[in-house]
Amino acid sequence: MVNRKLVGAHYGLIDWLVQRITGVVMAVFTVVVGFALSEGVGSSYERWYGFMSSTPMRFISFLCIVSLCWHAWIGVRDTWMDYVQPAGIKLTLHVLTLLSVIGCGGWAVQILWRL
Amino acid sequence: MITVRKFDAVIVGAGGAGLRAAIQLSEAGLKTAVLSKVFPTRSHTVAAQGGVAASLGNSEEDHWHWHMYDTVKGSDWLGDQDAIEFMCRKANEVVIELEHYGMPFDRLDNGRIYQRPFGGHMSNFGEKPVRRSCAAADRTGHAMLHAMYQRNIKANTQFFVEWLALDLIRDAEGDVLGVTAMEMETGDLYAFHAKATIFATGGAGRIYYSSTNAFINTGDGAGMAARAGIPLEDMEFWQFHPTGVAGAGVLITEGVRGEGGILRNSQGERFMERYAPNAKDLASRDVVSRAMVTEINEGRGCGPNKDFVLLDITHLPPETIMKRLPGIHEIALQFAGVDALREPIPVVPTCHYQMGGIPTNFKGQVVVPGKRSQNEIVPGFYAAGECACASVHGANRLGTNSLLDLLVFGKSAGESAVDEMKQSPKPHKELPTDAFDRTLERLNRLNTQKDGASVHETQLAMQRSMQKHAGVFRFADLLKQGVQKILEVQKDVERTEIKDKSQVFNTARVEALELDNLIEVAVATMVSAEARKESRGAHVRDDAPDTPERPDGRDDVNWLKHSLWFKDENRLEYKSVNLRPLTVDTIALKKRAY
Amino acid sequence: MTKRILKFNIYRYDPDVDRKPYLQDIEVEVDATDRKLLDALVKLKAKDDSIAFRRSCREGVCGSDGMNINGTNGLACLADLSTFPDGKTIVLRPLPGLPVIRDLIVDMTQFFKQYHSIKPYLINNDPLPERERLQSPEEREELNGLYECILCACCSTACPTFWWNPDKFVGPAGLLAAYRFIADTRDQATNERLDNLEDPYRLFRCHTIMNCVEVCPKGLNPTKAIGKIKDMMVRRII
Amino acid sequence: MPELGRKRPKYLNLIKIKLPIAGIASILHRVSGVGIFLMLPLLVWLFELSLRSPESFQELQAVITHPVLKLILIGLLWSLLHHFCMGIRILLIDMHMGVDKAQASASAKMVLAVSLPMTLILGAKLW
Repeated sequence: MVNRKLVGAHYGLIDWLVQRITGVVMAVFTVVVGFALSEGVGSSYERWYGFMSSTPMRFISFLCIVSLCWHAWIGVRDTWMDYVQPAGIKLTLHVLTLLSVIGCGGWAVQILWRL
Repeated sequence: MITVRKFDAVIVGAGGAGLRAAIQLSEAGLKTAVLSKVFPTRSHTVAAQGGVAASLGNSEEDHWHWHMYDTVKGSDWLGDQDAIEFMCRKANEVVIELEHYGMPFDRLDNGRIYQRPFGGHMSNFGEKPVRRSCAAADRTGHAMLHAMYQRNIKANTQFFVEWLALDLIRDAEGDVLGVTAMEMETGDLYAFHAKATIFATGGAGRIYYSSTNAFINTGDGAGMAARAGIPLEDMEFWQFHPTGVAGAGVLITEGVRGEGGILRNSQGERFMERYAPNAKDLASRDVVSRAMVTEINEGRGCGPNKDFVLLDITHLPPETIMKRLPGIHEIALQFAGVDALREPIPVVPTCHYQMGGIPTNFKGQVVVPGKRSQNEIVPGFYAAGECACASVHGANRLGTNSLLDLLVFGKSAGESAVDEMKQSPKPHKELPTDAFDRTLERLNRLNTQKDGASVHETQLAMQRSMQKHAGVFRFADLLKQGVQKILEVQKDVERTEIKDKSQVFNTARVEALELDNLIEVAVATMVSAEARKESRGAHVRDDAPDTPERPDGRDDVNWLKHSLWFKDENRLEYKSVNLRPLTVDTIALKKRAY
Repeated sequence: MTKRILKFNIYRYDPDVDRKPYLQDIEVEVDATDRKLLDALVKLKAKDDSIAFRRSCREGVCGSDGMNINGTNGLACLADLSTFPDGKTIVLRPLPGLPVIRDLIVDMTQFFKQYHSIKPYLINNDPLPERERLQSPEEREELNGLYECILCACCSTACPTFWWNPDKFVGPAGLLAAYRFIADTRDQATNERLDNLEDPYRLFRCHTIMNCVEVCPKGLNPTKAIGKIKDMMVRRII
Repeated sequence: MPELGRKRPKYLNLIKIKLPIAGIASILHRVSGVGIFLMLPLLVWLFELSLRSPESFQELQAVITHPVLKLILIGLLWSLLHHFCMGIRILLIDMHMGVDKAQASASAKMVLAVSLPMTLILGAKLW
């Protein structure tokens, strides 16, 4: 096979935008939860459970989990793209990253689901 | 071992003139090689600041005929009027072309190219200053060089970057068949065998100790031509730019005075009012430089040693300075340690431009005296830009005419080469058997030299001699001594020794080879200057004083002629100045006053 | 004249004799007329003519003498000798990440390849007008901070992303040039130019590290230009 | 013309090349991001413990008293804080705020000046 430097995959912009949007979602979630914790919602199981199982919290928690996974996928893949050159290793790392992100995300959503 | 490569044309030098010629050849589809000892955008055109002249008339009425008049007058009538007419008529065309290439000229409110006044540029045949210099802030050369390099990328020009041309190849009939060159990265030798050889190697300002010129301005084209038996024309005429940063030599554009800057002596006096009551600070460069040196010599210089004057722009609005002269603000800060918004800049006249060079006609063809005429074409050889002498600058160049020169004559040299090859297609002439001898001899000598002279020391000795013996003012006795001195330095140049004999990117070897070129220019300058017993333009002698018959020491009876210096026996010949323009009337001889 | 001795620690490598690069200690005496690092280097070369470095204009407009000075990229001709503390060794190394040809001279092929890849020339297919194309002073002002680049490569070779992917990432200098043409009202190839860059490597490897802005000897800001390209790309899809 | 196959050295000694403050903040953004990614399973597990039942909530309180986990959590805390602050800085720069050289290094300093003391304060509380 001819070994050319290949560029021109048109997902750069979308990934970049997604990274910003998911970042904002997580920032909002972080501020909300941080504020709630400072108000003492973490003092007992009941308060914590009550806080997290409210509909608005379940909604933004779900958004945050999706955002986190998407953000992590792009961010970590970016890291491999920067430092890893051989295509085979790079692809393997991408797949492993994707799988672990989906795994963690699924698990977290399932926790939310049961609330 | 020398590898031969064949091209239709080889251009030596990738500054303004070389790149402009290359556009012409590449766009005509000819197989062209452009050799440059530095990456093209590092050529010295990049340092030009103030602008390029063209009578576009964007701000006020202007006409190429007025521009022509100013140029002839600026040249102190030594310029050839056919070439000057050609250049001034072509100015608008080549500047507009540049704009079309993408050059980021500054703009007027109506969207047209911004123009500023410059020294010696007047309207209505010398009446009052006119805005003729087309500028991109104070980075015109940079903007221009990059725009032309970019156009060459578009045209797919083949560059040989960091290749040093060594010698011209001529056959027994005198035809030029190309050059030998060294690839600096490997030290390997090549010959570029071509039907057209275009020299655009720039000037040799480094012959002087104090110079606005880059390290690379070593007169390579002039040196190669001189060694190959081509004479050098009018080499006694060197322009000292009035405003080089004192001590550092870095250029401060005349555009500063165009925007309203004023020169002052230690008493704070605007002394140019005395020397040029009409044009004042915007008189021609030779006039301003001499005025400055006179002020310094008469004890009105500034600083602890009273050895510079001040360029003052503190009265200009800061917005104007930051918009029109941002680079100058930076340079003053970097090299003079002053904030030009608040303090004046210390300046001295500094060697800037070589008016003379390889003799050409207005088509960029190299011409030498022969049996039939004093301007016989050397087949296959062209030159343009500072290395050439068309001659449009004569005894003194007007500011902004250098960028115009390289555009007009870069283009015309390219066009002439294209026409020649298209109209009478011929195969490559065979290379003579001794084509590489001179190059091999030089390199061999350098590689085997024992107990020789240091390149650095020898170059310094040359620069100091030039500075002392052929400066802003010239003295008969100093010139005479100068000739002896420079010939002694030349002997040292013939036995320079480098310690480093390696192959890969040996910059010591490059510098030694460059010195071979510099010394040819230095000798040509000193010998021509010693011989010219008059004052004209930039060449002003103590023994040619101002008299009624010879105003300002100019002697049109005996010296209205071009010098031609031949390396062979240090011989001088002269040829007449062409006073006949192409279509208009001769601009008659007159005393030059601003 | 105040003279002083400068101590240097210089990266040396001559492929003909050296199997590996090494650092050489060398001293040189300078006087009051030597103001810039380049002046000292010229003196050094007079002492040992085998030291190789590029230089030309000595006033910061040609971009030849970019090098790594005490760990930071810069131009030798603009580095003021007075800013180096007395007695402290000045460490000079080639621009990082590019193949070294010899001593302080690096092979810039890759850098220029990236510059060429953004089609650094005006594209306008309208019939040529007889006079200049018009542009208002405000439109022209858009090019300030973009066209002044001297291609010295200080920025790109200070960019970690360019170190890892010099063949795929255009680098700050190239991207600045790309925006120079996008921003030019006379250029008509904006869409093609954006297409050319809309790739995870060519433009989007930029992680806003901003080392480029830190080292640019002309005070230019490639990050700002890159941000504006991204803006245009976003505006194009919404 | 570079000779094919000729191997030239490159100078790329990351210890000797000076990284400006903005560069330091930037590489820490990446380090913290990767750190959070690696700790994701742990985070999800702690999240589950906190919500599954009152018993698991108690278990969580016990688990996080373990010194090793405490250290990890402090590391994670720093990662979150730094990534959060730096993320906001990057968003601002994306919106063309603080893109100038001086502002960019000032904001990088600010990120460090917020994330490090905050980690210390919150970390001390946690401990």
